[in-house]
Amino acid sequence: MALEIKLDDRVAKVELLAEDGNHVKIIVDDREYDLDMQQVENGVYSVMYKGRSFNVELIEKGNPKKYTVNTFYHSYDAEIIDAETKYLQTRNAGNLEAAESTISSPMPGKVVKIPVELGSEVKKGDTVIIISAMKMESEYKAMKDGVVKEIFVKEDDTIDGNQPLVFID
Amino acid sequence: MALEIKLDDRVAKVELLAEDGNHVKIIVDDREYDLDMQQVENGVYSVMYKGRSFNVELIEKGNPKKYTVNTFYHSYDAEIIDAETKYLQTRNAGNLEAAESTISSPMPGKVVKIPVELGSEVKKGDTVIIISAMKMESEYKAMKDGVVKEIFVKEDDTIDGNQPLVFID
Amino acid sequence: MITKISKVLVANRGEIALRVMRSCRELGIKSVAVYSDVDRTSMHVRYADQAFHIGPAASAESYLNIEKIIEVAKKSKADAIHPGYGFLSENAEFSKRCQQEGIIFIGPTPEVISTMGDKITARQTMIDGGVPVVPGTKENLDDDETALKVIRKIGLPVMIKASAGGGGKGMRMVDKEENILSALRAAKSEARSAFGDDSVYVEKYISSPHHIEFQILGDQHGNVIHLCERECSVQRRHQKVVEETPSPLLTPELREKMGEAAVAAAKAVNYYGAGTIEFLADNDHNFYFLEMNTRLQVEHPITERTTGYDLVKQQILIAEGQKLNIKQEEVFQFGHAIECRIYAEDTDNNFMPSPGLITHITEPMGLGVRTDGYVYEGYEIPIHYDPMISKLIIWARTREEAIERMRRALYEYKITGVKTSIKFLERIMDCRDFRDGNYDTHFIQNNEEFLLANDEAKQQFEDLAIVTAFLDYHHKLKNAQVSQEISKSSRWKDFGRRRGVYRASEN
Amino acid sequence: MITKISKVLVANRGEIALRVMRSCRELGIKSVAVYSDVDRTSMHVRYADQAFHIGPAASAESYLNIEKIIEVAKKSKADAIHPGYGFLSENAEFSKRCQQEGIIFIGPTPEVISTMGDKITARQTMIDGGVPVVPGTKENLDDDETALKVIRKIGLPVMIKASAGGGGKGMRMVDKEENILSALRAAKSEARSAFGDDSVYVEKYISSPHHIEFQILGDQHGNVIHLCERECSVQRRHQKVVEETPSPLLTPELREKMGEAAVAAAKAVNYYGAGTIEFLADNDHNFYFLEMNTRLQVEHPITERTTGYDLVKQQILIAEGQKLNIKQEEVFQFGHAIECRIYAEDTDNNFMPSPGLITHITEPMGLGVRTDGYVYEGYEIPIHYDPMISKLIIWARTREEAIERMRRALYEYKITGVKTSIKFLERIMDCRDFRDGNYDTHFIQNNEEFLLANDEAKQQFEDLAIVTAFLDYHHKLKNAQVSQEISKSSRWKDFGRRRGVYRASEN
Repeated sequence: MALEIKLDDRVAKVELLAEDGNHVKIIVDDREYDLDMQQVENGVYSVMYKGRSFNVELIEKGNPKKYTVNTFYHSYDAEIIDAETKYLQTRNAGNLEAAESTISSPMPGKVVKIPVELGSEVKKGDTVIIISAMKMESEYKAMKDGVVKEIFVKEDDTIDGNQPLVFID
Repeated sequence: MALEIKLDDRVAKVELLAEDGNHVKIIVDDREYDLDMQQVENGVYSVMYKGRSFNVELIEKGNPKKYTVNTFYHSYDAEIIDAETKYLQTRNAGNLEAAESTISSPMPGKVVKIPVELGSEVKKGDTVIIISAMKMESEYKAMKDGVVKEIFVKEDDTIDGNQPLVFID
Repeated sequence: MITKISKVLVANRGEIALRVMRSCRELGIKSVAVYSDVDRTSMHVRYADQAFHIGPAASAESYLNIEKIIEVAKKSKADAIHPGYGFLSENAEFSKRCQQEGIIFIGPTPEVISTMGDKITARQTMIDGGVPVVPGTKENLDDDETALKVIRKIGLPVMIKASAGGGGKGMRMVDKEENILSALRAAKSEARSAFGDDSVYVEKYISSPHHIEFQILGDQHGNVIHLCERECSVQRRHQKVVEETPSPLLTPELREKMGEAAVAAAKAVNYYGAGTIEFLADNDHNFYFLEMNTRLQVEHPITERTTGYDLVKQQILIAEGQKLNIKQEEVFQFGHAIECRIYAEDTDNNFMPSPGLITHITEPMGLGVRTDGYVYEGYEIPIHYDPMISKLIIWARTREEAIERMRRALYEYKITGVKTSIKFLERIMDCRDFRDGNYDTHFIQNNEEFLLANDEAKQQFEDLAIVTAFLDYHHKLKNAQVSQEISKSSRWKDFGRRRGVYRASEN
Repeated sequence: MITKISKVLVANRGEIALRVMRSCRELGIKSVAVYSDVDRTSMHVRYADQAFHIGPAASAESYLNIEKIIEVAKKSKADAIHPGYGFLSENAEFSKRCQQEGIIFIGPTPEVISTMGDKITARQTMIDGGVPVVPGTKENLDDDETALKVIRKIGLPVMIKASAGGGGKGMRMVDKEENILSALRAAKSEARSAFGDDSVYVEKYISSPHHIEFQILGDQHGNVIHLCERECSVQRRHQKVVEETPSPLLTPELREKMGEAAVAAAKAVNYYGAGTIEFLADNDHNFYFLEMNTRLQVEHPITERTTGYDLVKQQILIAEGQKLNIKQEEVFQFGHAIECRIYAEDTDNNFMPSPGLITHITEPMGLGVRTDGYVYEGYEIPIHYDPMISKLIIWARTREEAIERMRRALYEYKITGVKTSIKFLERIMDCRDFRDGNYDTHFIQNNEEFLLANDEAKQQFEDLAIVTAFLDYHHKLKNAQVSQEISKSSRWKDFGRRRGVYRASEN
């Protein structure tokens, strides 16, 4: 099996050469590894490489192809890129700008205040929504000049992380 | 839903009257309970009854209908008795004696020694197999007089708990 | 008169609720938990002997709902209430209501809470009691002219502070003459919106301040002792992050002087219960009363660890009316203790809170390690309350060894599912100024670059991360196929195999 | 000469391997794990910096395989080996091989291990060193006539013991003249089959014996100190179950006398490293040398907790050739510590071992609680090794408080999936004789009825157990239906939902 994996900004080609129980022979870009990999707890792998012992934790991010990967001191975002992903990427290529238009919060929380309304004109940097979580309030600002075209939530709503809140165009 | 549950030596009739989220109204034999029951961890339930807080742990015993149930200080064996179980019980009714004929160990371990062989005559109390686990050896003895009709394992084998080891008839 | 307590309602949640219940259990006292809508599965509810629902997630309607809590206390026949820290712990009205209902409030009288809760009154009380305070006004600064005059007299730099303040709100530092009036206005406006009260006062600004506090215990018979200090200068936005005892700044002489002042401060208000006198100290060993906290502090475990006294048990004994069973001359500190507060926050992303589902925990173990936490695997940290997940308390014979042990324990501590401050705390333990014991409240600010630096070793582990993600995905694909096969078989068989399949997928 | 150690191979598994690695990490020393076939997923392998496979499950072919371990030490460039306890820790040949290979053995010399490993030689050495020993023979009892003569001279009751013995094997108590010869034969035969050596000797039998041991530390420069005692009389079949310090039996005078004897014992063999002198003491405060363990003991943490010294670090410093950094007069015990050993065993069923899959753990937390364990959720305890899962170490200012805290911690400690001795340990904490500190090595035997009694409250919770089992089954049925629906949808969707389904089944 061969796949591409996107790790933060890097895209690596990965090919599994052989798998025998825990023993895995694998190529990442042009480096070959002989590893002993074992899932020891839910989402926790013990990896042995040339006698060194590593622990790696995986957290699925709402999608079987997206992970947060934690090695002992570091945290990475990983995404599996297969045919399906590539297709979706092509289809979404034009949507890069969409990200800039949609305000969202990386953390779950509660909507404290929405100081704009549908049709409001906003300038880049204007606060469009205030979210509170764990006794801390965060203001989210417009990333470009535009008009508020959609507000997906209302004050006092409980929101998930990364859900669209306000759309500006 | 109504079922019978065997708890150690007791057989109780259980009927679920209502279930609304965590809130459960249930009858055990002739006592009715209003409970707030929530599975909080894998196999661990938090139960609230008249303001009292209980924790109950369930361990499935290789079969979805058999549990070990641990309340804070006590441990019980529970078995769900439904139509299927009853049918099997009827069919196995004649097999009570079989249990006496089959030697097994409740713990997993390793076969150290089998001091009998096929066709050996044994007396009740004779040691027929020695199992070792965690540096401790246990001797298993014949539960009746008879002849060794079958030996399912050999020395140095690793065994599971409750698997048949020696059959005497 | 001694009233034996046999059941305590703990009007709190999280780690402190558990911590209080543990001491109750050791004393053979039953505990009653209260919980909001989102806390049914919270650990304090599972740990308590009894538990009662008290309202919606919002604190104002549950953990701050005095009527509801009193009602539960009466229903459950609790004879005492422990307020923990935060929530109602410094609420004079709550203390008063308990008194009226004949329920023992494990804490000081309403009068003392009021006196110490208002900074200006507290300050005046301390001056009257002969406790050194930061030079400054004792009264509200009402008009610009007085303000200018007073501030010129004290001399710049100064700090303008809200009387009803706390948590850094309504505070402004002024070091230039021309900024005095604008800072005054800003402080008043912030104070008004935060506390509904725009009274402010002014204090001399201490330039290299150490935040050092003394733990005191007083009984209802006029006896007061202190259990030495806690150094709390590692702060971020006025929130403590790391605490230790003994303080690297203190000498035995200074400890004795400050300890005496702390006892005097408590005696000035006839204090009983456990309390904390916070001081500002400078590098020249001047120290000034800052405020008194009339409750247990988050960081109380480092005092417990070095002196050996269980502070919650002491609170309970005092509340029962017992005489203090500790004499000042018996108190000594054995070794060194450090506490790190573990927050659910993204330290790489402006310390944004990170609530969510805990998927996995490995707690550190071994010699000199104590954890006080409340989350467990499968628990979802709610968005409504404090982001503190747990406290890691380390003890060793020496400060140096304690730091090494803390590094080791932080290394072992794994919490998966939410972002935590563990990595940031490890950087603090590695920071030269901290290791040298050479720090004040500007420590984090001064070392920000080091503490938040991106680790160059990160790249080294990229391939490891890639390979693991790949393999996990690969196994998921394989199991999905297996899973399809299985679903064709009967429901009964499904049962038996399900467990096997789950397990297989973990190998 | 001082040789700095930078990498330690830990020739052990389980909790002690982890415990050693923790101290290495605090000292900035790298650790190397070794593991057998069944220990790939064991915690010590995950915790170490490096890990190497050394053979099959059977100890003789892995953890006792000297050649293989030396080979790994050389391959990994470890400059020292820590043997833990058990396995090769008291193997003189192993210590010698290390010496020959230029690897530091963290423990005493091969000569000392040999001397102390043979009970008759050890006994003679102690007599020569002026350390009191139990009256008895010093030599092997070869013929019946001598045996009868000797035993008559000592006076019944006596204990016949294997010279190469340990763990209670090859031991026989004789209290009647007519049983002497049969007991002698039985002891010899057992000794031969257990140790390949049928030498036995005889000792006066102490009727209410307390097993009290002293921790000693000696450096390579002739300095020896002791770190006070551990009371280990709570034993089952000569296996320690609960240990505490200080011993309820000891007075300061007796402690001083026994401590001096312990130091003399170590000096008699020019001992260096950490070691333990085991004594038998009776109610009249007579005490006798029993044996010396030339390694770390399982129960060493209670000494660490009360004296504050990290014994593994001390072992490493001594092995490096450093001078002891502790003076006898600085040593004192702060408070009281108790250790409970948690075994995977079925205490209701003749203490049968209970290996298996750990499905869930809740570790106790809070003030004065230390756990040293190695199992984790999802770990399968192998059948091949010791049944000890972990050690729970409790500290408090007083013995009484320590017992209450231990009860609380045992209550909190939940290990699901295998049977454990936790309930039995709780009964010990409730037992009058233990609470009174009034016990000797016959404690468990004398209190068997109380300790193994069936709790009459069990019936009370029957309905609770029934209801929970019912509801769990009910939800499984519901989920099985849901699961069938889902399996109809595409593999890709399956992925996304899988997690959701798992979670739903937990609610």
